[in-house]
Amino acid sequence: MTYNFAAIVPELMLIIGEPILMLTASTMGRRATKITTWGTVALLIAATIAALVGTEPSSAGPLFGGLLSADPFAVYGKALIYLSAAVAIIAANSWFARDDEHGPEYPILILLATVGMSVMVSATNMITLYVGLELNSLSAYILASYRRTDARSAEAGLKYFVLGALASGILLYGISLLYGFTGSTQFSAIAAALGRDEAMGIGLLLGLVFTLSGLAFKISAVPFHMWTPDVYEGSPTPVTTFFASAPKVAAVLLATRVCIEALGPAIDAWRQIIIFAALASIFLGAIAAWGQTNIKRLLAYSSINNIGFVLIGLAAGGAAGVSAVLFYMAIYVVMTLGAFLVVLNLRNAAGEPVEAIDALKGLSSRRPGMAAALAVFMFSLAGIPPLFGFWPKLMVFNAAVEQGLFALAVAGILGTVVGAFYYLKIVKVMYFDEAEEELHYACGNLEAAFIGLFALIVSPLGYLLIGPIGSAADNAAGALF
Amino acid sequence: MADVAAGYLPILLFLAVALALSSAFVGLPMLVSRLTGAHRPDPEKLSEYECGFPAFEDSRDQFDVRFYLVAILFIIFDLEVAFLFPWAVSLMGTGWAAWIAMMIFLTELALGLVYAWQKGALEWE
Amino acid sequence: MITLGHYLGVAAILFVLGVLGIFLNRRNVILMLMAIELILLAVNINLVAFSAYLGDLTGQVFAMFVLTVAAAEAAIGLAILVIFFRRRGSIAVDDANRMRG
Amino acid sequence: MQTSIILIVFLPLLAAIVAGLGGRIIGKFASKLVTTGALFLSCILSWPIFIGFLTGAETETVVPVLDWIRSGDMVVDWALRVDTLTAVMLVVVTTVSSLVHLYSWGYMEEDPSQPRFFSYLSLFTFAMLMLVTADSLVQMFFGWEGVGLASYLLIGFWYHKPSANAAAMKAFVVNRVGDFGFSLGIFGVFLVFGTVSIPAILEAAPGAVGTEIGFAGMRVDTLTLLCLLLFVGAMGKSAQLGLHTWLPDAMEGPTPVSALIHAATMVTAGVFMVCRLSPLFDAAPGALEVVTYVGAATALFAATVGTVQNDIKRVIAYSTCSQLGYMFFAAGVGAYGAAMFHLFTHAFFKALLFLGAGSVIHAMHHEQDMRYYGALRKEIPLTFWAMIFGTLAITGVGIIGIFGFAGFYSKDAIIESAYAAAVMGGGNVSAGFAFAIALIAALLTSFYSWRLIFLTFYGKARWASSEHVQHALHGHHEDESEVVADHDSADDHPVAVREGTGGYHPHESPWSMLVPLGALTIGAIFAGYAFYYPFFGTEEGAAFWAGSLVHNAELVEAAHHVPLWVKLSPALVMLIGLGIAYNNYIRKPKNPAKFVAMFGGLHTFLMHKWYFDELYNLIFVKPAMWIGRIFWKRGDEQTIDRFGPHGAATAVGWGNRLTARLQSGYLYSYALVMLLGLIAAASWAYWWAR
Repeated sequence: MTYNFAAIVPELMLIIGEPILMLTASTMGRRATKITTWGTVALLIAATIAALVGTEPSSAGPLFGGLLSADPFAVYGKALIYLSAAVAIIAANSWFARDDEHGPEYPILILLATVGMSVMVSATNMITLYVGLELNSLSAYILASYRRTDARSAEAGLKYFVLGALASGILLYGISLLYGFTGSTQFSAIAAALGRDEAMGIGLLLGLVFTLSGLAFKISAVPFHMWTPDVYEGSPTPVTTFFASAPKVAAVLLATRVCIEALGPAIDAWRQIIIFAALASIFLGAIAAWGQTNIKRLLAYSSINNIGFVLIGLAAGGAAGVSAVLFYMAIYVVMTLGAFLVVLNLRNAAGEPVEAIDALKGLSSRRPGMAAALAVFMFSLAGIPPLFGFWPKLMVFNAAVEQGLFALAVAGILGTVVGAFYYLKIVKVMYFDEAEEELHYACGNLEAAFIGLFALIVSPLGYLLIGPIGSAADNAAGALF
Repeated sequence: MADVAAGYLPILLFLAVALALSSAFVGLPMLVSRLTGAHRPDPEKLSEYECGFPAFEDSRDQFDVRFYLVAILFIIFDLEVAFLFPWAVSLMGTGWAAWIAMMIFLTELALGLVYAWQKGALEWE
Repeated sequence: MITLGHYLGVAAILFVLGVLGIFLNRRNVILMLMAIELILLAVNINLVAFSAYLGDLTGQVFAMFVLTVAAAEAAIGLAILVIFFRRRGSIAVDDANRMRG
Repeated sequence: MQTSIILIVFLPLLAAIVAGLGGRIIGKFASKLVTTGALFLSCILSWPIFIGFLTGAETETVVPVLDWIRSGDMVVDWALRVDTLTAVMLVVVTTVSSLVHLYSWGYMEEDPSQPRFFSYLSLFTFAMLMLVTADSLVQMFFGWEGVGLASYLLIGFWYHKPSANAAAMKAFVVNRVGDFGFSLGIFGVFLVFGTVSIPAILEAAPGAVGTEIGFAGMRVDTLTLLCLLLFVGAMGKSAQLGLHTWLPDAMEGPTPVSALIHAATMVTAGVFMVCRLSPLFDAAPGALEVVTYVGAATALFAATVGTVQNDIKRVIAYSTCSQLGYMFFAAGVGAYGAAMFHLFTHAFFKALLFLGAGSVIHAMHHEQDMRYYGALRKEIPLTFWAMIFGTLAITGVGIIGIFGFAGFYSKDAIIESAYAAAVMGGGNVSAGFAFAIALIAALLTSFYSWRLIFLTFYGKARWASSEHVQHALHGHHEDESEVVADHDSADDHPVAVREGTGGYHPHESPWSMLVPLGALTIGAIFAGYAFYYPFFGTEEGAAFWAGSLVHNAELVEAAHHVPLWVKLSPALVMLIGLGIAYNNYIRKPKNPAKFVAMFGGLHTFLMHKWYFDELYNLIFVKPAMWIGRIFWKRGDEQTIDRFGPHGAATAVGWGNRLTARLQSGYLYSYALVMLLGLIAAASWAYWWAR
C-alpha cells in the first residue's frame, strides 16, 4: 500500500493549520478573532492554489487504496468550496463586529466544515463519504446555533441537528444495504456489482433509495428540504451565507459522484426519483417564496428552486448533464454569495441587522449601486437573459433535451416563468416603493468590492467566462466517465 | 443444547466473580467500621447518595446544566477510545503506519482537551 | 439458527422504531436524541451482520466509524439542546416553532 | 463592414455601461453626451450598410464574435449576422433611437435621474440590435429578453407613480407568457432540427413538411406546432390580440420611451421574427392562417378602441397595436416584403406621432387628456405641422402614380397583397377576411387620427379645467418655475385672457425636441416614396431582399395588378374617415355627445376595450379571489390586481398558502414529510422493479 500524500496537500494544509490556529487563538485573547479569520482565509487561498496547481495526471487515480480521489472533478469542487468559504468568512467579519459573539471559533468551524466538504467531493468510498459528510454536518450544526443569545439561532441549530441526524441515519441505512448486497463500500465496486445484476433485488433498490434520500437532505431537494427555510432564517446571516454556498456545492457534487460513479449502471432506477425531486423543488421553491417577508427565508426557497434546476442536469446524466451541473453550481455560488453580501450589509437606524424584505424599500434611491447589484443577482437567479444566470439554466435544459427528456425541460422552463415572480418582487420593492424607515448600509470596502465583482460576473460580461468555466466543467465532468 | 450452554460458562464465572467482588466492596467497609468503632451515623451519612442531588425529589426535576457539559466531554473521550481496542488487537499486523496514525489521532484528542481546558470548560464554577 | 435475515429484521425494526420516535414524540427533545441513537444502532447491526455474512472486515470498520461519529453527534446535540434550553427555558419539541411559513 | 457592424452593436452597450455605472462621476451632461453620441455614431454607420444593400454593393455578412459554447450537440456561436433584413432593422433602430436620445434632452430636462434614463435607453438599443443581428435562435432570445428587461425598467422609470409601477409589472408578466411560448418553440426547433442556427433551420425547414410530432398527447404537424409556439412569443412582444393588454398601460412610461420601444422598435420584434423565419412559416400554411386571423383581428380591435380613447398617448398606442396587426396579416398572407415595408415606414411616422404628442404634453404641462386641449395650432405651430405630416402618413394620403406619404405606399401594398392573396390560387378565405378588415380598419385609422388632430389643434381652447394646467398656473409644481414665470408676466400686463385658456400659455418645445421631429417628418414624407420598389417591387424586391426573407414574386406581381377599385379603396375609406371626423369634431362639435347618447351600449363596449380586462378578471382573478378568501388571512387584492389576468400568479399565491401551512415550524411534521418522501420513493422503486 502506498500513500500519495502529494495528492492531498490541500486537505493536509487545512488539517494541520486548524489546530495550530485554534491553539494560537486560545492564548491570544482579544486579537484572536482577527488572527483566526485572516489565518483561515490565507489557508483557504493557499489550499485553493495547491489544489489547482497540484493536479498532475498521476494523482488523478484512486488514492489510499481507493478511499479518495484527486481527479479534476474533485479539484473543481475544492476550488469552488475553498473560495466561497473564504468569502463567507470575510463577510462575517464586519457583521459580527458590533457584538461580542464573533469568537475565534467561527472561522475555525468553517475551516473544519471545509475539510469535511473537501473530503466529500473527493470521496470514492462510502466510508470517506460518511466521514466527510459528518465532519461538515457537525460543524454546520454548531454554526447554525452560533449566536447563543438569539433564540432563533438556537432553534435553527436544534432543527438542523435533529433533521440532519435523521437524514444521516437514513443515508447510513441505505449505505449498509448497498454494502450488504454488493459486498463493497467502494464506488467502483458497487457500480460493477450493479452492472452485473440483471434484475435488481429489492434490498439493493431500497439501499439506493435510502442513500439518495439521505443525500437529498444535504442539497435540500424536496421533500427533504423542510429544514432549509427555518435554518436559513434562524442562523446568523453570515452562517446562512456560508450554508447557501459551499456546502451546497459539496453536497451537489457528492450526490453527482455517487449517482454517476456508484449508481451509474442503475440510472433507470434513480432517474425518475431525481426528476420528481427536481420538479418538486423547482415549483415548491418558486411558489413558497412568493409570500415570504423575510429575505433570508426567500433566499432559502430560492436555493431550493435553483437546486431543482441543478437536478435536471443530474437527471439528464451523461457528460453534458454533469458538466451543466458543475457549471450551474459555479454561477449559482456567485449569485447567491452576492445576494447575501448585500443582505449582510443592511442595517436599520439602531445599527441592527435587518432581514425584512420591506426594509429594502427605496433602496434604489439611497444606495443605487447596492440596489442595482441586488437587482442583477435577483434577475440572474431568476435566469432572465441577458444576465449570466440564464446560461446555466439553458445548459441544464439543453442536456435534458439531448437525453430526450423533453417534457422535463418544458416543465423546467415553465418553472422559470413561475419563479420570476418573486425575484421581481424584490426588485419592485427596491425600485418602486418609497422608503419607510431610515436604513444604513455599513458596507466595508472589501465587501463592496466583492459585491461589485460578483455583479460583474453575473452581468452579461460574464459570458466571457463561459470558455474557461465551461472547459473546466467539461474536464471535471469527464473525470467521472 | 448442552454444547451451547457450555459456551456460556466463562460468562457465568465472570458473573460470579463480579457478584462476589461487589458484595465485598459493599459489605467490607460496613463490617470494618463496626469493628473499629468508627460507626457514627448522622442524617447526612444516612441519606442516599445520588451524585450531588438531594434525594427524594421529583424525578422530573431539572438537572443542573453543568452536568450536561461534563456528560458531553465524557462521551467524546469515552467513545473515541473505541478505536483503541481494534487498533491494539491488530497492531502486530498493521505495523508502524498504524502506530503513527493512532498517535496523530491521540494528539488531536489531546489538543481538544487542551483547548477545552484553556477555555475553562473543566471548571465546575 | 440465527441467519442474516434475522439480523436484518432486528435492524429494520430498530430503524423504524427510531424513525417513529422522532416524529411521534412531541414532548422532549432528549427522546429525539435517543431515537437517533437507535437508528444508528440499527445501521451498526446491519453493517456488522453483513460483515460477518460476507466475511469482509469493511463493515466492522464502518461500524466503528459510525459509533464514534455518533458519539460526537450526541455531544453536539446535547450542547445545542443546552443552548436552546437556556433561551427558551424548555426542551419541549412543541416549543421549537418560532420560525415557520 | 465587419468593423462597423461591431461598432454599431457595441457602442450603445459601452455607452450604457459608462452612463449607468459612471453617471454619478461624470455628471448628467457627460452621460447624455456619451449615450447620444454613441447612438448617432451607430446610426451614421448603419445607413451606408443599408444603402450598400440597396445598391447591391453589400452582401450577407456574418461577423463571429465569440465561440459561444458547445454543450453536447448544441453549438451556439455568437455571431452578428447582417443581411438585407437586418440592415433594414439596423437603420430603423439606430435612427429612431438616436433621435429619441436627442429628444430626451429636452423632454427629460427636469428629471433628477437622467444618467439612469439614458443608460437604460442605450441598453435597450443594444439589446434590440442583438435581437436583429441574431444568427441563432438562442441569441435572438437573448436580445428578446433583453429588450423586455429594458422595457420593464423604462416603463417603470417614474416609479413614484403607482400606475407606472403596475404597468411595468404587467408588461413584464404578459411578456413572460409570450416568452414561454417562444422558448418552447426554440426547444422544439432544437429537438426537430438539432440546431438553433437560423440559416441551418431555414435550410432544413422544407424537409420537415408533413412530419408529425407528439405534443400534449396529440399528433400534430411539426412545423405548424413550432411556428405557432414561436408566434405566441411574437404575440406577446408585439401586443397582438389576447396578449395586448400591456401595451396601452405601458404608456405610463416617459413619452420618448413610448416612441422608441412601444412604437418603432421593440413591438415590431415579433414581425421581424416572423419575417426572419419566413421560410419556416411559409412551409406551415396552417400557422400562417392563424397569423393572418390574429393580425386582422388585432387591427380591427385596436382601431375600434382607438376611436374612443381620450388620452392622446393611448390613442396612438392603440393605433400602433392596430398597425402591428396589419404587419402580421401581411406576413400571414405571404407578403413578407410588404410587412417589412410597413414596419419601416411605420417606425418613422409612429415615432413622429409619439414625439409630437410628447411635445404637446410638454407644452400642456403633462396634461394628456385631449378633452382639455383644443386650439393649440397657433400656440405650438411647429409641433402642429409635424403632427399633420405624421397623420397624413399614417392615414395613407397620396395620389396613385404621383406621390404619397409613407403610409400610402406601405399600407396599400399590404391591402393589395391581401386582395391578391385572396383571389390567387382558388381563393384564400383568411386573406379575404384580412382584406375586408384592412379596409374597415383603414377607415377607423383615418377617423381616430384626424379626431386626434382636430381635438388637439382645432376648436376652442379647453385648458382651463385641466388639473395639470391649473397646477402650472398656481405654481404648486415645484419644478415648473418657467411656467410660473410666464404666469407672473401675464399678471404684469393684464391682457384680456382668452376664453377657455385660463390664462395659460403653452410654449413650443426646445430645439432638441424639434430637431428629431423635423428629421422624422422627412422620413414620414419620403420613406414610402423612396423605398417602394426595393421593398415591394417584383424584381427589385427579389434583388433587394436577396433571400433574406421569402419573396413571393408571384404574389407581389399579382398585388401590382389588382383591379382599380382595390387600389382606390384605401383612399376612399381614408376620405370617409376624414369626413366623419371633420363633421363631428369641427363642424358640429356637439355630435359626439349625441352619438354617445344614442349608441350608449357600443360606446361603453369600446370604452371598456371590448371588456378584455374584465374578461380576464372574471376568468382568472375572481376565482382566485374566491379561493383567496379561504386561504388568505388578509385579502391580498393589491397583489392580485397588480398581476391582473394571470392564472400563474394566482395559482402561485394559492400554492404559497398551502406550502406555508406545510412549513408549520414543528420538527415532527418536518420529519414526517421526509419520511413520506422516503416511503414514496421506496414504493416507487419497488413498483418500478416489478
